[in-house]
Amino acid sequence: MNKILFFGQLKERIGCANTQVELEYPSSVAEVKLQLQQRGELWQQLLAQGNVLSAVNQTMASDETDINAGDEIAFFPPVTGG
Amino acid sequence: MNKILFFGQLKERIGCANTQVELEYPSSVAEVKLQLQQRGELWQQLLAQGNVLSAVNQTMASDETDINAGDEIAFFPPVTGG
Amino acid sequence: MISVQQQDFNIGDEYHALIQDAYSEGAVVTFVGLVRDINQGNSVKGLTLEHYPGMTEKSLKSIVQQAKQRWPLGKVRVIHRVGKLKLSDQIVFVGVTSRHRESAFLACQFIMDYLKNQAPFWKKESTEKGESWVEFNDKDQKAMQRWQK
Amino acid sequence: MISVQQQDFNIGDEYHALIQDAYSEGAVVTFVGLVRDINQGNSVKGLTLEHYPGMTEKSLKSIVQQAKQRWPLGKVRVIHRVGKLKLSDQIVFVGVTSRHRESAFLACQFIMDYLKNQAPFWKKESTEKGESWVEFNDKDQKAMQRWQK
Repeated sequence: MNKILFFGQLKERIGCANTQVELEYPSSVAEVKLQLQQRGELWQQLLAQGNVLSAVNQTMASDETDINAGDEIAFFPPVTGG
Repeated sequence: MNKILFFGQLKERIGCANTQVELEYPSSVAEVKLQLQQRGELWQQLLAQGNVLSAVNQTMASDETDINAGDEIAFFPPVTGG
Repeated sequence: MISVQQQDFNIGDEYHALIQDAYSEGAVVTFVGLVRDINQGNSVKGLTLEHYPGMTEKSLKSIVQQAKQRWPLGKVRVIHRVGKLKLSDQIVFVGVTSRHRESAFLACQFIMDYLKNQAPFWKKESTEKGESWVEFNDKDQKAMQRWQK
Repeated sequence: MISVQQQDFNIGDEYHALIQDAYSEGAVVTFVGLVRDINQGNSVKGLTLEHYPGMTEKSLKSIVQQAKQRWPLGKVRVIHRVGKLKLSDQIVFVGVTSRHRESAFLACQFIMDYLKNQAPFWKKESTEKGESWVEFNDKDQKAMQRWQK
Protein backbone atom coordinates (compact mmCIF):
# COMPACT_ATOMS: atom_id res chain seq x y z
CA MET A 1 0.00 0.00 0.00
CA ASN A 2 1.36 3.42 -0.94
CA LYS A 3 0.12 6.89 -0.13
CA ILE A 4 -0.21 9.20 -3.13
CA LEU A 5 -0.34 13.00 -2.76
CA PHE A 6 -1.29 15.67 -5.30
CA PHE A 7 -0.47 19.38 -5.13
CA GLY A 8 -1.18 22.68 -6.85
CA GLN A 9 -3.13 22.90 -10.05
CA LEU A 10 -2.92 19.12 -10.51
CA LYS A 11 -4.65 18.51 -7.17
CA GLU A 12 -7.34 21.03 -8.06
CA ARG A 13 -8.05 19.70 -11.54
CA ILE A 14 -7.93 16.04 -10.54
CA GLY A 15 -10.17 16.90 -7.57
CA CYS A 16 -8.12 14.81 -5.14
CA ALA A 17 -5.49 15.71 -2.54
CA ASN A 18 -4.45 12.17 -1.60
CA THR A 19 -5.25 8.58 -2.40
CA GLN A 20 -3.74 5.11 -2.11
CA VAL A 21 -2.58 2.43 -4.54
CA GLU A 22 -1.77 -1.26 -4.23
CA LEU A 23 1.42 -2.21 -6.09
CA GLU A 24 3.59 -5.22 -6.76
CA TYR A 25 7.11 -4.42 -5.53
CA PRO A 26 9.56 -3.39 -6.74
CA SER A 27 7.43 -0.93 -8.63
CA SER A 28 8.27 2.44 -10.24
CA VAL A 29 6.86 5.93 -10.54
CA ALA A 30 5.91 5.09 -14.15
CA GLU A 31 3.82 2.11 -12.97
CA VAL A 32 2.09 4.22 -10.32
CA LYS A 33 1.20 6.74 -12.99
CA LEU A 34 -0.18 4.02 -15.27
CA GLN A 35 -2.29 2.58 -12.48
CA LEU A 36 -3.67 6.02 -11.57
CA GLN A 37 -4.44 6.76 -15.23
CA GLN A 38 -6.86 3.81 -15.24
CA ARG A 39 -9.12 5.81 -12.91
CA GLY A 40 -10.73 7.70 -15.77
CA GLU A 41 -10.21 10.08 -18.65
CA LEU A 42 -9.36 13.10 -16.47
CA TRP A 43 -6.68 11.20 -14.53
CA GLN A 44 -5.31 9.77 -17.75
CA GLN A 45 -5.12 13.15 -19.40
CA LEU A 46 -3.65 15.07 -16.45
CA LEU A 47 -1.03 12.50 -15.48
CA ALA A 48 0.09 12.11 -19.10
CA GLN A 49 1.18 15.75 -19.19
CA GLY A 50 4.90 16.05 -19.82
CA ASN A 51 5.41 18.62 -17.10
CA VAL A 52 4.00 16.57 -14.21
CA LEU A 53 6.75 16.25 -11.58
CA SER A 54 7.01 13.45 -9.05
CA ALA A 55 8.63 12.93 -5.65
CA VAL A 56 9.26 9.73 -3.74
CA ASN A 57 9.64 10.05 0.02
CA GLN A 58 9.81 13.84 -0.37
CA THR A 59 12.70 13.80 -2.83
CA MET A 60 12.38 14.72 -6.50
CA ALA A 61 11.98 11.56 -8.59
CA SER A 62 11.66 10.47 -12.22
CA ASP A 63 9.53 7.85 -13.99
CA GLU A 64 12.33 5.29 -13.40
CA THR A 65 12.51 5.80 -9.63
CA ASP A 66 11.88 2.57 -7.69
CA ILE A 67 8.88 2.29 -5.37
CA ASN A 68 8.80 -0.03 -2.39
CA ALA A 69 6.29 -0.74 0.38
CA GLY A 70 5.44 2.35 2.42
CA ASP A 71 7.04 4.84 0.05
CA GLU A 72 5.18 8.15 -0.14
CA ILE A 73 4.65 9.28 -3.73
CA ALA A 74 3.62 12.76 -4.84
CA PHE A 75 2.64 14.29 -8.18
CA PHE A 76 2.60 18.02 -8.86
CA PRO A 77 3.06 20.72 -11.51
CA PRO A 78 6.37 22.63 -11.89
CA VAL A 79 7.05 24.55 -8.68
CA THR A 80 6.54 28.32 -8.49
CA GLY A 81 7.77 29.43 -5.06
CA GLY A 82 10.33 32.07 -4.20
CA MET B 1 47.82 77.64 -9.59
CA ASN B 2 46.54 74.15 -8.87
CA LYS B 3 45.83 72.40 -5.63
CA ILE B 4 47.40 68.95 -5.28
CA LEU B 5 46.14 66.39 -2.76
CA PHE B 6 47.72 63.15 -1.56
CA PHE B 7 46.00 60.24 0.17
CA GLY B 8 46.69 56.98 1.95
CA GLN B 9 50.13 55.46 2.11
CA LEU B 10 51.41 57.93 -0.49
CA LYS B 11 50.45 60.90 1.72
CA GLU B 12 52.11 59.27 4.69
CA ARG B 13 55.35 58.38 2.95
CA ILE B 14 55.64 61.65 1.09
CA GLY B 15 54.86 63.45 4.35
CA CYS B 16 52.43 65.87 2.70
CA ALA B 17 48.62 65.99 2.51
CA ASN B 18 48.32 68.87 0.05
CA THR B 19 50.45 71.32 -1.85
CA GLN B 20 50.26 73.65 -4.84
CA VAL B 21 51.91 73.86 -8.25
CA GLU B 22 52.25 76.58 -10.89
CA LEU B 23 51.66 75.26 -14.40
CA GLU B 24 51.59 76.49 -17.99
CA TYR B 25 48.16 75.61 -19.42
CA PRO B 26 47.07 73.40 -20.97
CA SER B 27 49.06 71.04 -18.83
CA SER B 28 48.63 67.33 -18.07
CA VAL B 29 48.77 64.93 -15.15
CA ALA B 30 52.12 63.67 -16.48
CA GLU B 31 53.56 67.22 -16.36
CA VAL B 32 52.30 67.72 -12.82
CA LYS B 33 53.97 64.49 -11.77
CA LEU B 34 57.25 65.57 -13.40
CA GLN B 35 57.17 68.92 -11.64
CA LEU B 36 56.47 67.30 -8.26
CA GLN B 37 59.26 64.79 -8.81
CA GLN B 38 61.74 67.69 -8.88
CA ARG B 39 61.08 68.26 -5.19
CA GLY B 40 63.54 65.58 -4.13
CA GLU B 41 64.46 61.94 -4.27
CA LEU B 42 61.53 60.73 -2.14
CA TRP B 43 58.98 62.54 -4.33
CA GLN B 44 60.70 61.25 -7.46
CA GLN B 45 60.70 57.69 -6.25
CA LEU B 46 57.15 57.61 -4.88
CA LEU B 47 55.46 59.35 -7.82
CA ALA B 48 57.33 57.15 -10.33
CA GLN B 49 55.61 54.04 -8.93
CA GLY B 50 53.47 52.36 -11.58
CA ASN B 51 50.52 51.94 -9.25
CA VAL B 52 50.05 55.62 -8.33
CA LEU B 53 46.51 56.64 -9.33
CA SER B 54 45.41 60.16 -10.14
CA ALA B 55 42.16 62.11 -10.15
CA VAL B 56 41.38 65.46 -11.74
CA ASN B 57 38.44 67.34 -10.24
CA GLN B 58 37.51 64.26 -8.26
CA THR B 59 37.27 61.98 -11.29
CA MET B 60 39.74 59.17 -12.02
CA ALA B 61 42.36 60.41 -14.51
CA SER B 62 45.37 59.13 -16.46
CA ASP B 63 48.77 60.65 -17.29
CA GLU B 64 47.24 62.09 -20.47
CA THR B 65 44.38 63.93 -18.74
CA ASP B 66 44.43 67.69 -19.42
CA ILE B 67 44.91 70.16 -16.58
CA ASN B 68 43.59 73.69 -16.68
CA ALA B 69 43.57 76.60 -14.24
CA GLY B 70 41.86 75.77 -10.97
CA ASP B 71 41.67 72.02 -11.56
CA GLU B 72 42.07 69.97 -8.38
CA ILE B 73 44.58 67.15 -8.81
CA ALA B 74 45.00 64.18 -6.47
CA PHE B 75 47.48 61.31 -6.29
CA PHE B 76 46.90 58.15 -4.28
CA PRO B 77 47.62 54.41 -4.09
CA PRO B 78 45.12 51.80 -5.36
CA VAL B 79 41.91 52.08 -3.36
CA THR B 80 41.02 49.54 -0.68
CA GLY B 81 37.53 50.44 0.54
CA GLY B 82 34.46 48.26 0.72
CA MET C 1 18.65 27.21 9.47
CA ILE C 2 15.50 26.71 7.45
CA SER C 3 11.94 27.82 8.22
CA VAL C 4 8.72 27.32 6.31
CA GLN C 5 6.09 29.41 8.07
CA GLN C 6 2.92 31.44 7.76
CA GLN C 7 4.13 34.36 9.86
CA ASP C 8 6.13 37.28 8.57
CA PHE C 9 9.85 37.73 9.25
CA ASN C 10 11.99 40.72 10.22
CA ILE C 11 15.10 41.44 8.14
CA GLY C 12 16.84 43.33 10.95
CA ASP C 13 16.49 40.36 13.31
CA GLU C 14 17.58 37.84 10.68
CA TYR C 15 20.58 39.94 9.73
CA HIS C 16 21.68 40.28 13.35
CA ALA C 17 21.42 36.53 13.90
CA LEU C 18 23.55 35.97 10.79
CA ILE C 19 26.38 38.26 11.86
CA GLN C 20 26.43 37.25 15.52
CA ASP C 21 29.89 35.89 16.41
CA ALA C 22 30.86 36.08 12.74
CA TYR C 23 34.34 37.47 13.28
CA SER C 24 35.80 35.77 10.22
CA GLU C 25 32.96 36.40 7.78
CA GLY C 26 33.37 39.78 6.15
CA ALA C 27 30.50 39.53 3.66
CA VAL C 28 26.75 39.24 4.17
CA VAL C 29 24.39 38.96 1.20
CA THR C 30 20.63 38.82 1.65
CA PHE C 31 17.78 38.34 -0.79
CA VAL C 32 14.13 39.12 -0.12
CA GLY C 33 11.32 38.30 -2.54
CA LEU C 34 8.12 40.37 -2.28
CA VAL C 35 4.63 40.04 -3.77
CA ARG C 36 4.73 42.22 -6.91
CA ASP C 37 1.78 44.14 -8.30
CA ILE C 38 2.24 42.78 -11.82
CA ASN C 39 3.20 39.21 -12.69
CA GLN C 40 3.13 37.70 -16.17
CA GLY C 41 1.00 40.63 -17.30
CA ASN C 42 -1.70 40.36 -14.65
CA SER C 43 -2.45 42.89 -11.96
CA VAL C 44 -1.96 41.03 -8.68
CA LYS C 45 -3.89 41.73 -5.49
CA GLY C 46 -2.44 38.92 -3.43
CA LEU C 47 -1.54 35.28 -3.53
CA THR C 48 -1.84 31.97 -1.74
CA LEU C 49 1.23 29.83 -1.33
CA GLU C 50 0.62 26.11 -1.20
CA HIS C 51 3.41 23.73 -0.24
CA TYR C 52 4.24 20.09 0.34
CA PRO C 53 4.92 20.02 4.09
CA GLY C 54 8.06 18.12 4.97
CA MET C 55 9.38 18.04 1.43
CA THR C 56 9.83 21.84 1.42
CA GLU C 57 12.18 21.69 4.43
CA LYS C 58 13.97 18.64 3.03
CA SER C 59 14.54 20.19 -0.38
CA LEU C 60 15.69 23.54 1.07
CA LYS C 61 18.09 21.72 3.39
CA SER C 62 19.56 19.82 0.46
CA ILE C 63 19.94 23.04 -1.57
CA VAL C 64 21.75 24.74 1.33
CA GLN C 65 24.04 21.72 1.72
CA GLN C 66 24.94 21.85 -1.97
CA ALA C 67 25.76 25.56 -1.63
CA LYS C 68 27.98 24.84 1.39
CA GLN C 69 29.87 22.22 -0.61
CA ARG C 70 30.52 24.70 -3.40
CA TRP C 71 31.56 27.78 -1.40
CA PRO C 72 33.18 28.46 1.98
CA LEU C 73 30.13 29.79 3.80
CA GLY C 74 29.58 30.89 7.38
CA LYS C 75 25.88 30.92 8.22
CA VAL C 76 22.95 30.39 5.87
CA ARG C 77 19.35 31.26 6.67
CA VAL C 78 16.33 30.47 4.50
CA ILE C 79 12.74 31.46 5.33
CA HIS C 80 9.81 30.78 3.01
CA ARG C 81 6.29 31.81 3.85
CA VAL C 82 3.14 29.85 3.01
CA GLY C 83 -0.56 30.67 3.11
CA LYS C 84 -2.28 33.91 2.15
CA LEU C 85 -0.10 36.92 1.28
CA LYS C 86 -1.05 40.37 0.06
CA LEU C 87 0.60 42.91 -2.23
CA SER C 88 4.12 43.89 -1.05
CA ASP C 89 4.25 41.12 1.55
CA GLN C 90 7.56 39.36 2.08
CA ILE C 91 7.64 35.85 0.59
CA VAL C 92 11.17 34.55 0.93
CA PHE C 93 14.43 35.41 2.70
CA VAL C 94 17.86 34.01 1.91
CA GLY C 95 20.83 35.28 3.93
CA VAL C 96 24.41 34.07 3.53
CA THR C 97 27.67 35.02 5.24
CA SER C 98 31.11 34.26 3.89
CA ARG C 99 34.71 35.31 4.20
CA HIS C 100 34.58 36.85 0.72
CA ARG C 101 31.85 38.71 -1.10
CA GLU C 102 32.01 36.62 -4.26
CA SER C 103 31.14 33.39 -2.41
CA ALA C 104 28.33 35.12 -0.53
CA PHE C 105 26.79 36.54 -3.73
CA LEU C 106 27.11 33.27 -5.67
CA ALA C 107 25.74 31.11 -2.86
CA CYS C 108 22.73 33.40 -2.33
CA GLN C 109 21.92 33.34 -6.06
CA PHE C 110 22.46 29.59 -6.27
CA ILE C 111 20.05 28.97 -3.38
CA MET C 112 17.37 31.18 -4.96
CA ASP C 113 17.81 29.59 -8.41
CA TYR C 114 17.49 26.07 -7.01
CA LEU C 115 14.62 27.04 -4.70
CA LYS C 116 12.71 28.37 -7.71
CA ASN C 117 13.12 25.03 -9.52
CA GLN C 118 13.10 22.39 -6.81
CA ALA C 119 11.36 23.51 -3.63
CA PRO C 120 7.72 22.35 -3.70
CA PHE C 121 5.80 25.63 -3.37
CA TRP C 122 2.99 26.70 -5.70
CA LYS C 123 1.63 30.22 -6.06
CA LYS C 124 -1.99 30.97 -6.80
CA GLU C 125 -2.49 34.62 -7.63
CA SER C 126 -5.61 36.59 -7.07
CA THR C 127 -6.03 39.12 -9.86
CA GLU C 128 -8.89 41.26 -11.09
CA LYS C 129 -9.92 38.33 -13.32
CA GLY C 130 -10.08 35.92 -10.39
CA GLU C 131 -7.67 33.33 -9.06
CA SER C 132 -5.11 31.56 -11.19
CA TRP C 133 -2.10 29.35 -10.66
CA VAL C 134 1.21 30.95 -11.58
CA GLU C 135 2.90 29.28 -14.54
CA PHE C 136 6.48 28.05 -14.22
CA ASN C 137 8.87 30.45 -15.90
CA ASP C 138 11.48 28.98 -18.29
CA LYS C 139 13.86 31.77 -17.25
CA ASP C 140 14.05 30.11 -13.84
CA GLN C 141 15.06 26.82 -15.39
CA LYS C 142 17.83 28.51 -17.38
CA ALA C 143 18.97 30.30 -14.21
CA MET C 144 19.44 26.93 -12.52
CA GLN C 145 21.06 25.24 -15.48
CA ARG C 146 23.94 27.70 -15.57
CA TRP C 147 25.18 26.22 -12.27
CA GLN C 148 25.27 22.74 -13.79
CA LYS C 149 27.81 23.51 -16.51
CA MET D 1 20.96 57.59 -2.30
CA ILE D 2 24.60 57.69 -1.26
CA SER D 3 26.09 58.36 2.18
CA VAL D 4 29.70 58.53 3.30
CA GLN D 5 29.63 58.78 7.07
CA GLN D 6 31.36 58.00 10.35
CA GLN D 7 28.26 56.73 12.13
CA ASP D 8 26.96 53.19 11.96
CA PHE D 9 23.89 52.19 9.96
CA ASN D 10 20.92 49.92 10.67
CA ILE D 11 20.09 47.24 8.11
CA GLY D 12 16.45 47.00 9.18
CA ASP D 13 15.91 50.73 8.63
CA GLU D 14 17.73 50.71 5.30
CA TYR D 15 15.77 47.70 4.09
CA HIS D 16 12.46 49.30 5.02
CA ALA D 17 13.35 52.50 3.19
CA LEU D 18 14.23 50.43 0.10
CA ILE D 19 10.93 48.54 -0.03
CA GLN D 20 8.69 51.48 0.84
CA ASP D 21 6.16 51.99 -1.98
CA ALA D 22 7.99 49.37 -4.04
CA TYR D 23 4.90 47.65 -5.37
CA SER D 24 6.53 46.65 -8.65
CA GLU D 25 9.92 45.55 -7.33
CA GLY D 26 9.79 41.94 -6.27
CA ALA D 27 13.48 41.49 -5.47
CA VAL D 28 15.69 43.11 -2.85
CA VAL D 29 19.38 42.24 -2.62
CA THR D 30 21.62 43.69 0.07
CA PHE D 31 25.32 43.41 0.73
CA VAL D 32 27.07 44.30 3.98
CA GLY D 33 30.84 44.28 4.44
CA LEU D 34 32.18 43.83 7.97
CA VAL D 35 35.62 44.19 9.56
CA ARG D 36 37.08 40.66 9.52
CA ASP D 37 39.45 39.24 12.14
CA ILE D 38 41.94 38.00 9.55
CA ASN D 39 42.93 39.87 6.40
CA GLN D 40 45.80 38.96 4.10
CA GLY D 41 47.16 36.69 6.84
CA ASN D 42 47.21 39.28 9.63
CA SER D 43 45.15 39.22 12.78
CA VAL D 44 43.08 42.42 12.67
CA LYS D 45 41.96 44.36 15.76
CA GLY D 46 40.41 47.28 13.93
CA LEU D 47 40.94 49.67 11.08
CA THR D 48 40.88 53.30 10.04
CA LEU D 49 39.18 54.25 6.81
CA GLU D 50 40.60 57.29 5.07
CA HIS D 51 38.78 58.80 2.11
CA TYR D 52 38.89 61.63 -0.39
CA PRO D 53 35.88 63.74 0.65
CA GLY D 54 33.76 64.80 -2.29
CA MET D 55 35.31 62.31 -4.70
CA THR D 56 33.93 59.36 -2.73
CA GLU D 57 30.36 60.60 -3.20
CA LYS D 58 31.00 61.51 -6.83
CA SER D 59 32.50 58.14 -7.71
CA LEU D 60 29.77 56.18 -5.90
CA LYS D 61 27.12 58.23 -7.70
CA SER D 62 28.70 57.46 -11.04
CA ILE D 63 28.90 53.73 -10.22
CA VAL D 64 25.21 53.68 -9.25
CA GLN D 65 24.30 55.50 -12.48
CA GLN D 66 26.20 52.94 -14.53
CA ALA D 67 24.34 50.14 -12.74
CA LYS D 68 21.00 51.84 -13.45
CA GLN D 69 21.89 52.04 -17.14
CA ARG D 70 22.63 48.32 -17.27
CA TRP D 71 19.68 46.92 -15.31
CA PRO D 72 16.07 47.98 -14.62
CA LEU D 73 16.46 48.95 -10.98
CA GLY D 74 14.06 50.45 -8.47
CA LYS D 75 15.93 52.00 -5.56
CA VAL D 76 19.64 51.85 -4.84
CA ARG D 77 21.23 52.71 -1.50
CA VAL D 78 24.96 52.88 -0.79
CA ILE D 79 26.48 53.69 2.62
CA HIS D 80 30.23 53.67 3.27
CA ARG D 81 31.70 54.41 6.66
CA VAL D 82 34.94 56.29 7.29
CA GLY D 83 37.09 56.81 10.39
CA LYS D 84 37.93 54.31 13.10
CA LEU D 85 36.23 50.91 13.05
CA LYS D 86 36.68 47.89 15.26
CA LEU D 87 36.42 44.15 14.70
CA SER D 88 32.97 43.10 13.36
CA ASP D 89 31.91 46.69 12.69
CA GLN D 90 29.85 47.35 9.57
CA ILE D 91 31.85 49.05 6.79
CA VAL D 92 29.65 49.21 3.73
CA PHE D 93 26.02 48.67 2.73
CA VAL D 94 24.68 48.26 -0.80
CA GLY D 95 20.96 47.65 -1.26
CA VAL D 96 19.18 47.27 -4.60
CA THR D 97 15.57 46.64 -5.57
CA SER D 98 14.45 45.39 -8.95
CA ARG D 99 11.53 43.73 -10.67
CA HIS D 100 13.56 40.54 -11.08
CA ARG D 101 16.09 38.86 -8.84
CA GLU D 102 18.76 38.48 -11.51
CA SER D 103 19.01 42.25 -12.07
CA ALA D 104 19.09 42.91 -8.34
CA PHE D 105 21.91 40.38 -7.75
CA LEU D 106 23.96 41.57 -10.72
CA ALA D 107 23.59 45.27 -9.91
CA CYS D 108 24.54 44.77 -6.25
CA GLN D 109 27.66 42.80 -7.26
CA PHE D 110 28.54 45.32 -9.96
CA ILE D 111 28.34 48.20 -7.49
CA MET D 112 30.56 46.40 -4.97
CA ASP D 113 33.11 45.39 -7.63
CA TYR D 114 33.38 48.95 -8.94
CA LEU D 115 33.42 50.44 -5.46
CA LYS D 116 36.37 48.18 -4.58
CA ASN D 117 38.31 49.46 -7.60
CA GLN D 118 37.23 53.06 -8.04
CA ALA D 119 35.90 54.63 -4.87
CA PRO D 120 38.69 56.53 -3.08
CA PHE D 121 38.78 54.83 0.32
CA TRP D 122 41.94 53.45 1.95
CA LYS D 123 42.06 51.02 4.84
CA LYS D 124 44.76 51.05 7.46
CA GLU D 125 44.59 47.98 9.66
CA SER D 126 45.70 47.75 13.21
CA THR D 127 47.15 44.31 13.86
CA GLU D 128 49.31 42.81 16.60
CA LYS D 129 52.36 43.95 14.63
CA GLY D 130 51.17 47.56 14.52
CA GLU D 131 49.41 49.58 11.86
CA SER D 132 49.69 48.88 8.15
CA TRP D 133 47.96 49.96 5.00
CA VAL D 134 45.90 47.28 3.28
CA GLU D 135 47.30 46.25 -0.09
CA PHE D 136 45.07 46.32 -3.16
CA ASN D 137 43.92 42.82 -4.08
CA ASP D 138 44.25 41.74 -7.73
CA LYS D 139 41.14 39.60 -7.27
CA ASP D 140 39.16 42.83 -7.00
CA GLN D 141 40.52 44.06 -10.30
CA LYS D 142 39.55 40.80 -12.00
CA ALA D 143 36.11 41.04 -10.41
CA MET D 144 35.61 44.45 -12.06
CA GLN D 145 37.07 43.45 -15.41
CA ARG D 146 34.50 40.71 -15.95
CA TRP D 147 31.82 43.43 -16.31
CA GLN D 148 33.82 45.08 -19.10
CA LYS D 149 33.79 42.15 -21.51
